[in-house]
Amino acid sequence: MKKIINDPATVVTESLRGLAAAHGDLVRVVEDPALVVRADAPVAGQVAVVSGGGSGHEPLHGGFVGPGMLDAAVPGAVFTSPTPDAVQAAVMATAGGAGTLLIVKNYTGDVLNFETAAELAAAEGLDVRSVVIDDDVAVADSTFTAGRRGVGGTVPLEKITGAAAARGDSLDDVEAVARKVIGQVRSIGVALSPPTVPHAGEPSFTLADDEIEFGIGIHGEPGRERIPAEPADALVARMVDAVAGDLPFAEGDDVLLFTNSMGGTPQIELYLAHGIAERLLAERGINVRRRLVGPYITSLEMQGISITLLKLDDELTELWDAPVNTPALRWGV
Amino acid sequence: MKKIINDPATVVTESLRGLAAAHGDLVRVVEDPALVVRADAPVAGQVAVVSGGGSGHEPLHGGFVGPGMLDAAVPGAVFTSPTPDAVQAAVMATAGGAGTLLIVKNYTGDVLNFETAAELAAAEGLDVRSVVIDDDVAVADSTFTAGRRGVGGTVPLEKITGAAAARGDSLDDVEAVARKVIGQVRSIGVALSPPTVPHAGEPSFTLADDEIEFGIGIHGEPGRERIPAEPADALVARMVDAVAGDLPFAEGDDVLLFTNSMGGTPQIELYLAHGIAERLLAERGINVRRRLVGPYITSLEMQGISITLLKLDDELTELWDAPVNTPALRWGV
Amino acid sequence: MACTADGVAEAVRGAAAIVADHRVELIDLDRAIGDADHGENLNRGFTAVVAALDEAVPGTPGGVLKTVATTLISKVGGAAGPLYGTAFLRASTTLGDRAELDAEAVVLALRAGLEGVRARGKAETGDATMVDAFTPAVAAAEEKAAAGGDVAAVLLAAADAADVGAESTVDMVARKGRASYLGERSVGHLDPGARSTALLLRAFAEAAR
Amino acid sequence: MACTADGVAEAVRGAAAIVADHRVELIDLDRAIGDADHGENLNRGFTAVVAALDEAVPGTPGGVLKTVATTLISKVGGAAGPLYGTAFLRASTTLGDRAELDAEAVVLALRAGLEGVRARGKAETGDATMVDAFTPAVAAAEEKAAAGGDVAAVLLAAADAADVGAESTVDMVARKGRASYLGERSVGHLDPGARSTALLLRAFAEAAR
Ligand SMILES: Nc1ncnc2c1ncn2[C@@H]1O[C@H](COP(=O)(O)OP(=O)(O)O)[C@@H](O)[C@H]1O
Ligand SMILES: Nc1ncnc2c1ncn2[C@@H]1O[C@H](COP(=O)(O)OP(=O)(O)O)[C@@H](O)[C@H]1O
Ligand SMILES: [Mg+2]
Ligand SMILES: [Mg+2]
Ligand SMILES: [Mg+2]
Ligand SMILES: [Mg+2]
Repeated sequence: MKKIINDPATVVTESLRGLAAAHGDLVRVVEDPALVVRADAPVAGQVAVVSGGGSGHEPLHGGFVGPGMLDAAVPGAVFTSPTPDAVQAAVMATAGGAGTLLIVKNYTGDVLNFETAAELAAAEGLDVRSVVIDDDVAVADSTFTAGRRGVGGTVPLEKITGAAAARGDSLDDVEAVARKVIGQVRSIGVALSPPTVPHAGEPSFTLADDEIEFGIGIHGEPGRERIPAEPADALVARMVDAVAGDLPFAEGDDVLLFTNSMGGTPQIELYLAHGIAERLLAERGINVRRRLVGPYITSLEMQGISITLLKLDDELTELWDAPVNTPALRWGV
Repeated sequence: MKKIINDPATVVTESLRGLAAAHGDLVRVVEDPALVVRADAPVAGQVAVVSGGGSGHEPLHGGFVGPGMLDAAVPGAVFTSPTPDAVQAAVMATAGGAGTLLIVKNYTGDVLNFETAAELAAAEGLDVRSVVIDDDVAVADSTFTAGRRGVGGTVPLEKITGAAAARGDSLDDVEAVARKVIGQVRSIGVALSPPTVPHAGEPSFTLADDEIEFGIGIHGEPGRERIPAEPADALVARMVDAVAGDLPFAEGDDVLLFTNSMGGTPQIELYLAHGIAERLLAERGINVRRRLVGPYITSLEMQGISITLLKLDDELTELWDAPVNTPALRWGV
Repeated sequence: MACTADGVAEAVRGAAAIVADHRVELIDLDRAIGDADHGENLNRGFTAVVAALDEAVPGTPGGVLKTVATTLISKVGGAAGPLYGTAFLRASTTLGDRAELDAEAVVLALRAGLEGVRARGKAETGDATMVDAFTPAVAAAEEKAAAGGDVAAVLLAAADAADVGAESTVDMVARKGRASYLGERSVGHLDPGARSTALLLRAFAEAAR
Repeated sequence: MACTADGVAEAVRGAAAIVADHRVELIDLDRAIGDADHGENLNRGFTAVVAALDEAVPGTPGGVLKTVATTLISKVGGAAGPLYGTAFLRASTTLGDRAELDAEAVVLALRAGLEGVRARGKAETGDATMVDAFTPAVAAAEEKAAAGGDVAAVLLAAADAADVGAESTVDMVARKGRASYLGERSVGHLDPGARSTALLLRAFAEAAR
């Protein structure tokens, strides 16, 4: 393993220091427990939107803290859900009197830790709700699994939910918007190479030179299926089929298309894949109205991409377009 | 080699299609010769700023086309300078009557091809000037080399030069600002892993698990020196020493610190390195007034980082802060 | 060793040592079907537990287990943090302020811990989780206690059964936790949490010898 | 083969074939000390040259070389595009509208091409570039022509000398082009441009046999 780190045990803290140094105008970093909080938190009278999860997915979530998106992010150890006390500290630091919405990705660890945190915060008299995002079509949504994972859909979810809070929606309304997004967002990921977790020191899986993990998650857990490497046209078609066929997205639908790099994918390949996805969706009569392309929810240095589709209506489009000012997403400001 | 491509010969074109689809509001893409042009080009009465070079360094340069930065970018084949006719076409497409400044990175191929293009454009009666950026302290600036390479400094150069053009500066003044930036920007890069050029199909170099290429360029050309892997504190100190010692940057100087990912570096490591660089510069009494952190000038999937320092004065700071609206850099709009 | 607060604290230190020794193994098991952090997470947690016990050892076995619980909950994260945290918390609550534990108390604590894990994680036996090690362990402990076994015998029975139970996860299709995403591909792998449960019980059995 | 427009066009097709055959070799040479594109760039360029000649073969050898020059300039890019482009352009200009080339004309064209490369690239012999293959090739061609050699003999002498010249770059420290960034580390490597120059001259010599 070769990494630009000093010690696996201090990677998260040291990286947060860099984030604080680079974006001190937008965020404040607390080291213990590790938190990234809006510089101007708490925002009085506004619903606080808080998310978090294991580190290693940057810019998710810390890079999305700032006006118009998250009030706080709670980074756990690499690929490890944060603990309840850290989540609770984030809730306390951002409570503006209008309640808090926790955005939780559907992993056993995240759900359990955030659940406990919500209980702790409720015990302090705070109004805390949670939504769980589970947009990964690679996983069967059945009692034979822990349920679908929360993956790429988390990014538009956090953006749109944050925008709803910023426009002054009540906690009920913010929660309703979040649930609407969760109901109509779907994703699929592929990996060409594995990530290497710093404390593990070895790649999380091995792939032959002609193999791809289809239906990969964001934690280096193996994908659902190992397929032979194939040209981009075929691979992206397989991905679009999986995502579009799931909700399903139908002819005439307006969508946000989010083509995401898993971290190590050259941008030239990412845009190439995005172009193919645009073409395939056009062929299906699905209207791509908004798009996001870049490394926004990553798995360390893993090479690969994910494709997320969110069905848009006027409200979601307006909330997507609303100003956002965070380290990783910025427009309208 | 595993890549999300169809055919090495069409990678650049197909990727440009994705760029056009994703950012049609900002840029227009021409396929033959390959060009990325501001959607609203030419901008009458404004100096046009045009850059270009081999592909594989995305978002450089096509991701920097838009109001406040480049009027056009000319992408060559992967790691190969574009040809004069393509550059000339970009000049023609963006000429707004106030002249054109070509931003050229100092590589033999780029210099020769842009030189010829400038001659061709001059023959058409256009006022075309060139500046050559050569900020890489890893290369000795002597007659024993092709001169220092243009690397990370290209990004602030394009931003600041574009801002000067946007505020209505004359060609003389835009060129003067560009030369000022070139005079006071310095960079150094390191690689932990090689890139793989699509048409070559194999990694550009091999590194043992305990080796780092110090003084790497952005084309997979080997670095100046191969050093043993070392902790981030030591590596970043080595980089900061090399850069800060070169101009030199002195106590009390105000600087822009640009910590760049070479493409495949996990963002958690990038911010970690950035934090160390901030600390080391503070220890030297150098004031980091502005910062940029991210993958902005890359070398395909190469893992590694570069550090760029630009000495700031009031003018450069103001131009850096000025609004910019491009696929990859956006603020103030 | 007497099952006083100090004895339990010693057993917990032993567990921390065994977790440290098996950190890499647990990471490797988790890498195969999960996210390669189980050994790291538990080791971080038990390192903190030892630090907490170095500060002060609570006066009762239940108090010690409560320190373990709260420390694991605030230091481990992931799935294992809340699950093991809940197990130790329920065990601690069950024990109340008893000053010393007999075989019956140990069995009560184990049962409470298992019920805590099941309540939190909603896993059944056969889902290829720590429950598959923990469930037969508690059954064996209860049987041994009913047959008059002492604390050492009870814990030894639990550890032995947990080993067998953990091994049984190899042939299972995982239905809970991260391994469940793999479907059939999870077969052939030892569940890391089942393995760590067996290791912890072995540490307690060793301490009680 | 006569050195008419058609003959030169045939020779150029031969050069394109040899470039295609050695594409990977030239990429590999460039990977070692540069950016792994030299073979790709030249192959792209010569493929386009053949396509242009398939459209129409100009009426004179100079016209053919001009097509080669402009096509390479607009298709190759990198350092080699302008350098080889200039070489063919200068050679073309020197030849004017001669209908057929004799040994003296070939020598003039080679000399003009070399001077074009030197003017553009400012490299001296010893800098480890194509100049180190091209310079001895022109000298050998001139010598052979002075001694009364015909076109075939002149080109053969040039090709043989270019081979030796290219080999000589192995021991040099590069001072121009991308390899110069390596300093001493460039020693021990054959310069890709010197190698391609030798290959092109060999193709022309073969065509003239
Ligand atoms: N719902 C559950 N019930 C019981 N145990 C579970 C459940 N989900 C996961 N586990 C256990 O947790 C272990 C994984 O722990 P760990 O790797 O620390 O957490 P994470 O999966 O969050 O990375 C699994 O091996 C399994 O034994
Ligand atoms: N200044 C120069 N003068 C002559 N030849 C040069 C010069 N610079 C580079 N070359 C030649 O060009 C070759 C590299 O060509 P190529 O790989 O196509 O371009 P690039 O270096 O732009 O990738 C080198 O091997 C060398 O022979
Ligand atoms: Mg985990
Ligand atoms: Mg090149
Ligand atoms: Mg795990
Ligand atoms: Mg080259």
